[in-house]
Amino acid sequence: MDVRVELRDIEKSFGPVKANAGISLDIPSGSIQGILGENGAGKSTLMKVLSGFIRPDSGRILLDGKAASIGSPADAIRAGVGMLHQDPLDFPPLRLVDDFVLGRPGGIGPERRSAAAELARLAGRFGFALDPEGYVDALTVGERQQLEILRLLWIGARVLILDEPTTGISLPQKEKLFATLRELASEGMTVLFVSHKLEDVEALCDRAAVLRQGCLAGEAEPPFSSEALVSLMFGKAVELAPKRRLEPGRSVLAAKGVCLESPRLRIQDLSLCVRSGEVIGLAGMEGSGQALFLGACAGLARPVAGSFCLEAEGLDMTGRSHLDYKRAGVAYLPAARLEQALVPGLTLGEHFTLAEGGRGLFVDRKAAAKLAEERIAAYNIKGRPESRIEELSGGNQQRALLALLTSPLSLILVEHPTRGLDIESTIYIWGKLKERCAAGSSIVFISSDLDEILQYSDRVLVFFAGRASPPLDAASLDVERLGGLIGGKGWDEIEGKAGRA
Amino acid sequence: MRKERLAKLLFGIGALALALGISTLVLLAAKAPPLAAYANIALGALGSWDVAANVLVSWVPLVLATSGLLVTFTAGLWNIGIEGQITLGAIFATWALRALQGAALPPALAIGLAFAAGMAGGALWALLTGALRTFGGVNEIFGGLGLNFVSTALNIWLIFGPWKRPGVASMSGTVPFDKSLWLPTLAPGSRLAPASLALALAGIALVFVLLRGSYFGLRLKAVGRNPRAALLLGIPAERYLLAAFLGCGLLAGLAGAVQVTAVYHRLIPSISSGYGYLGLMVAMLASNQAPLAALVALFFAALNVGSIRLPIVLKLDSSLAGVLQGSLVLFFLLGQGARQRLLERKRGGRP
Amino acid sequence: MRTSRILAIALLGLAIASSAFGQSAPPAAGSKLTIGLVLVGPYNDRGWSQANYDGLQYVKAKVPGVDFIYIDKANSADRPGTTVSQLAESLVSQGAKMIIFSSDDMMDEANKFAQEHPEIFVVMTTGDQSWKEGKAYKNLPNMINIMGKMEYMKMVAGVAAALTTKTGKIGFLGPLINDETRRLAASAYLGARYAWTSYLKKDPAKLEFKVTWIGFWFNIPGVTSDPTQVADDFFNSGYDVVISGIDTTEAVAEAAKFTAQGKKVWAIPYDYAKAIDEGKGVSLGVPFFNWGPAYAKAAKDAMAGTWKARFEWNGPDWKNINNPDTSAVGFNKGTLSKEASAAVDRFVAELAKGLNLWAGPLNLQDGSAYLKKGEKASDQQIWYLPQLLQGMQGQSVSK
Amino acid sequence: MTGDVLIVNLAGLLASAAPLIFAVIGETISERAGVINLSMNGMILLSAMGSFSVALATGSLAAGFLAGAAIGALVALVVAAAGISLRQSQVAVGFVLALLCRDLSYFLGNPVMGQVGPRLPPAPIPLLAGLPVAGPLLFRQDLMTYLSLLLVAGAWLFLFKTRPGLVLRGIGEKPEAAYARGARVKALRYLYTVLGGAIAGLAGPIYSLSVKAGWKGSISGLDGLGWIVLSITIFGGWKPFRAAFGCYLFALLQWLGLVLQPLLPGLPSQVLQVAPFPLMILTLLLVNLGKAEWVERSLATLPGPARRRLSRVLRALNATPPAALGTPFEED
Repeated sequence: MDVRVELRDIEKSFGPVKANAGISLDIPSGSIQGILGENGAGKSTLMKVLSGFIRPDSGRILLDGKAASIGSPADAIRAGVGMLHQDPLDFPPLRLVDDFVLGRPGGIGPERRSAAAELARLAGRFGFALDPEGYVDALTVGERQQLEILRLLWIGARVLILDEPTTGISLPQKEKLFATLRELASEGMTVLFVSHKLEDVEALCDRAAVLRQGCLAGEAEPPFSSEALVSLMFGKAVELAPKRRLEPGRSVLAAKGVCLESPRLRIQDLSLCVRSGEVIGLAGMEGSGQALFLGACAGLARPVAGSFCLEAEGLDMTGRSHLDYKRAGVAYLPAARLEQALVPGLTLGEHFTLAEGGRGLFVDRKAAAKLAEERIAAYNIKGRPESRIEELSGGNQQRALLALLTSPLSLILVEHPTRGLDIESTIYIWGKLKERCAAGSSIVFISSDLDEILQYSDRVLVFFAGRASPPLDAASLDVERLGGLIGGKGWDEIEGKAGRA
Repeated sequence: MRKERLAKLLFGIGALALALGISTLVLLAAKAPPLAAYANIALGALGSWDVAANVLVSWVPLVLATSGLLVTFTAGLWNIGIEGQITLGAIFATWALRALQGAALPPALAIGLAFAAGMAGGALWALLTGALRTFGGVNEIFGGLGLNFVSTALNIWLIFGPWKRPGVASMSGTVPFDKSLWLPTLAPGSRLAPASLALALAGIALVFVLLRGSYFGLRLKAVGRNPRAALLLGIPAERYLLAAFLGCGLLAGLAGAVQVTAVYHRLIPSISSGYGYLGLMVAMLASNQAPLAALVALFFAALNVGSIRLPIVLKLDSSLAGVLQGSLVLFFLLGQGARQRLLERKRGGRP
Repeated sequence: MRTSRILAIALLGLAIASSAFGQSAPPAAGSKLTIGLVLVGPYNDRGWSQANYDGLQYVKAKVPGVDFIYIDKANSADRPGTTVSQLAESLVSQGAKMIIFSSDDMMDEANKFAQEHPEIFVVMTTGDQSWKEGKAYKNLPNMINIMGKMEYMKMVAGVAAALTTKTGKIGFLGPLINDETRRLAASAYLGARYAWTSYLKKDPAKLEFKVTWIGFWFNIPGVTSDPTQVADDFFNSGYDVVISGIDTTEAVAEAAKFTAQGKKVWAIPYDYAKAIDEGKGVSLGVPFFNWGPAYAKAAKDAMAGTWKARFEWNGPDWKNINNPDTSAVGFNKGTLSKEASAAVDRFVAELAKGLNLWAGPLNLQDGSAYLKKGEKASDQQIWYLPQLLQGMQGQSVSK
Repeated sequence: MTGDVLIVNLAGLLASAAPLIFAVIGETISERAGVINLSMNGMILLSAMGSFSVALATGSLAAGFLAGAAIGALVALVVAAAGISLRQSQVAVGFVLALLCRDLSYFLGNPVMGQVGPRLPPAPIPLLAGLPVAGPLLFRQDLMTYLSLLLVAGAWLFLFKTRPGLVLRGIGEKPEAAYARGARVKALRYLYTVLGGAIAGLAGPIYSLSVKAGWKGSISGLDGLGWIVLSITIFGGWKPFRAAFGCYLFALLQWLGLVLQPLLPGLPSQVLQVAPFPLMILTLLLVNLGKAEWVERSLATLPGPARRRLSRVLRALNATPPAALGTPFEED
């Protein structure tokens, strides 16, 4: 089972961008290799090269000292390299056993029965509770990861790549995952663990490699020094902006006894009062109900029961459409920027024109151009009014999204404000959001990054399987406690407290 | 930018050359003289003032249908149901003229009302497709296709049933309207009604201006490219989709009304004449650009009218015109794809 | 101001000129004549259109100096945006001096064309606008109507069907419902009933004659009924002879299919003399049009200057109904039993001697009197038959 | 109508639906792989004409049927190349081909207009044909009708009971996942589009060499069938048996139209002919209602148990199209 992985001078460019600029890395068999780096450092490209998704411009991959020609995922599978993608690449409408079988070479018949037995056996071995005849779309992200790991083992993976596997899974699931990985490594499996979370790498890995701007910035072995890793990742230690306290103002949004339903989830009796100028973070593993609730606050989902009122309960918005909410000063920024929030094919300038609206039949081109120039300058967007939105980088798209917000706004709802952004953009985006707060807007945001939640929120709502905690003072929380709540630990205490209050 | 436009033009010419190549092969396969065939099509379309006027007669409803389709294409809709919308426009216009025939209205007013009725009919049918799409989740391609069949049946039923001629229900359609209700032409023998020409020009111009410089056009574009983002940008996407259907239906209905008042002067079984489907091809070939669409429509109309000479002079089937049109659009699409792939390769792949 | 006055004068002059021309037929064409033929379907459809096309081939062969050109598929589905009069003008621009509009659905366009082109000889096949006694009469001096008395041959078809059927059930595959199709279906019924009662001496009540309309001259999927299904339904339901009244030959094809399965069924196609080739062994025969002689006569009139607006409803040449030079309609016998063949001959002979089946007492389908006892139907009564006849099943009027 | 007559008529429906079944199953396979082939209407005409010409020239039915499949495959190949390799809109290319192939068939078919060609003979199955009810219904058909029945079962088995079928569904559902598991998505999409095209292409010869033997150009009565095929594919929810049900329902309604003609003289004859289309729209409406936002909104106002029951019904009806239908996929 033991495979030593050697990467030699891997180079890959996308147009003018060098994603991998000659990376060499040796990974001994039976070890867990952490791959660290901020977004855009080249981690994903390197892993996609190893797993056959991307053909490198030059460079070689050696498995056990022998040159491996990996030109496609099929080659990678044959060579024993399996990759667990951040969004599990599985088939939601299929049954588990069918998903399990799909892609495993064999005869005409899928041999479902033996596959189901094998799935049950493997699941039992690692203590996973997976029903072979259930449907994939009924699983949590963590369970889908488990299924995928079992599948990769079954088809004979000897090198396992995991891309940001701890995003969106519960703490117990994470612990289970780590235990599984350690067990696999002890059996000789070579594990590549890609993450930007220091604590995960520190907790799990036997060694860590840090990428920066397409190059290998350095390697480290336990005991890891966080400061050293951070400086390798970013080149310098990052100063976070000091946290500033705001005096709570009047009520902006009052949710009372809200019940929400989706095919997979029910939220019961949630109440929240958002006050002017405050920032509320919604924490929880992905799919726990926070996104559903955030959508409902914008009129994008309709509550089954309960009410939403804006402006100190003066304006009952229950059941109104998003456009009504928008008119009342509520803005919603989804996580999938290009898919949900921006219009590919339209220019930056046209976006501003659209967002600003306008009277009359025809667009005043001069005014529109002026507006665009102003906003581009104000938000430091790298792009021109006539640049198409999809040509901008992710960070600039997010800036553009903020620049598109109209004024004044009473409430800004943001999904994952900084997901996929580098640290500089992150700080910039939060700076702009805080400016909005200072101007009187309130912010409710979702993040799977606990640090971001703790750093920027005044109060925090934790979601767990559709259950929502009462608002918690961010100052009373730390990473451990919050992580515990997200994973379903410590709920008795907070609910008891809320009951007393 | 300029270079890009030049490349586009070159690819367009290439598509035309390939289409001519295919049709030439088809002609050779049928043992027909290609050059003579093309010459006859050209003569048939441009050989005299009369045939040129006939080309314009055919151009009017085609360009009206196409301009409607530009609106729905902008909204990202495949309004294949436009055939039915034209038919309903014709039916409504006929209904209005039948109702007004006896009344002592000035003919201009009666015709005007017929146009209005036709537009209403087309809009009604389009809104039906639109409602199915926006409120029922029925893809407009399939809703539209179904409604096309329904409209054809409705049309034939009216012609052979309630609106049949006294005694003789006939394929030749309903009783022709009184001559006073025909859209006036330039001269007695001519088929070209200046008013219909004006309507067509107004239609395409309106669509051009609307899509190019108006808030409506910009919002429609946003809805077409990303309805979810449009909603978050404050655009009521559903309402805009319906508006696009409405706009297309109005223009398609007008095309149907023109067929009734200016071309056939009665309701006939295949009143839509396939202009809807042809319009879809024109809109594709014109890449949604209104002025270009008007030109392409003119070319297509010329092919249709010019090909009349094929059976007369060469004893050839005139479906050659359709082969030429179809292969032109096909090669245009293939060429466009090839060009994009080439550009990508030049840029060195996508990140 | 000036231009409008000139225009007005010009229009006036044109009006006077056209009305002056309007009083008489066009001048003689002389020794050369190009005829333009406007066909509704494909020229080689082995049906209605080809019968017309072949008619002009006949004229070209028989009348010196005549040539012809054609345009087929003259309908707005096949030729988007064109009108029939426009197509006719294209023929004129290629030298045609005489235009034949060969389908009922061209009536309005033919009228328009005849009015606008008084210098052109116009033939409108199937039309009745030059019939002084007709309902649609229009005074068009350059227009001749030509039609064949297919009624007789449909009667013959009825006789062949009645003598052949073992079940006493005859199906009629009808296109759409109008005067022409009604009278042809009724004629087939009259022939069948006559043979049934007079030759076979059977009870007329035991003869079933059912008309099923498909809704058009040919199949349009999703809009009309499927003639294949109609024929199948007839054969499956015990109708063993199907008389076709549509432009295509599904009835024959289906009869062949059922025969191959060992069933004894037959069909009778329509329009085109060679249509029986499509169903060897299952076609009892085909009632067909022979347009040649009538078209030749019109051509000669046009050349000699003897053109006179008229309505021709030409019968068969009773001496030989299949004479290509004299008979307007004919019946090509197909696979007939000896008795049936003899009955057909006998029937034709009786018709030649003056047998008239369009004679009272005859009731319409709803029971109202059509012809009193002893009354003989006038041409108008036959041409404009308002309903099917009593004893026939099927829709009389389209709803 | 006696039982016997009913049975033979139903047997006739099986035969008249056979070409539709080939076309619908072919389209279903193609769409399951993620490629929508909108060219059906013209393709069926072209393959009907082409196969008739070939059968006429060679005197061989087999050659005719092969030609039909080849034409279907070729047209599908153009759709595949444009959609998969050149990343053009599959709908656009398919639509253009629908018109182009129709005109091409009219132009090239002129020499064989109205000619009498070979016709597929009935092939009663010995012994079985003598069975009561089942005999006349099922076992006195022709070869292609038998094959149409086998095709439905075969397609179902392949799609849902085999390993390649699983992969086929995978590439239409989530091509990136299938690719990650080693499937050559592009190649397989080409394969299944062309295969689906070849199967659908057989609809042409089944018409021109069997059900509607012969070729009559624009009056062949085939123009429009392709659009009907596409409608039935949707109606069938990408499931072979449901698709076959759609084909039979269509044939049945057509037949009812003429059976009921004398019984319901007040009913316009067109009503039942076009009945399948409103029905198709209604089905689409029903299967999509569960997804529509306004339904969700109004459902939300209902009391709990009723709401849950209703939404369960809507979800059961829901036939979700392959998630990646009509979208191109890039392997790198």
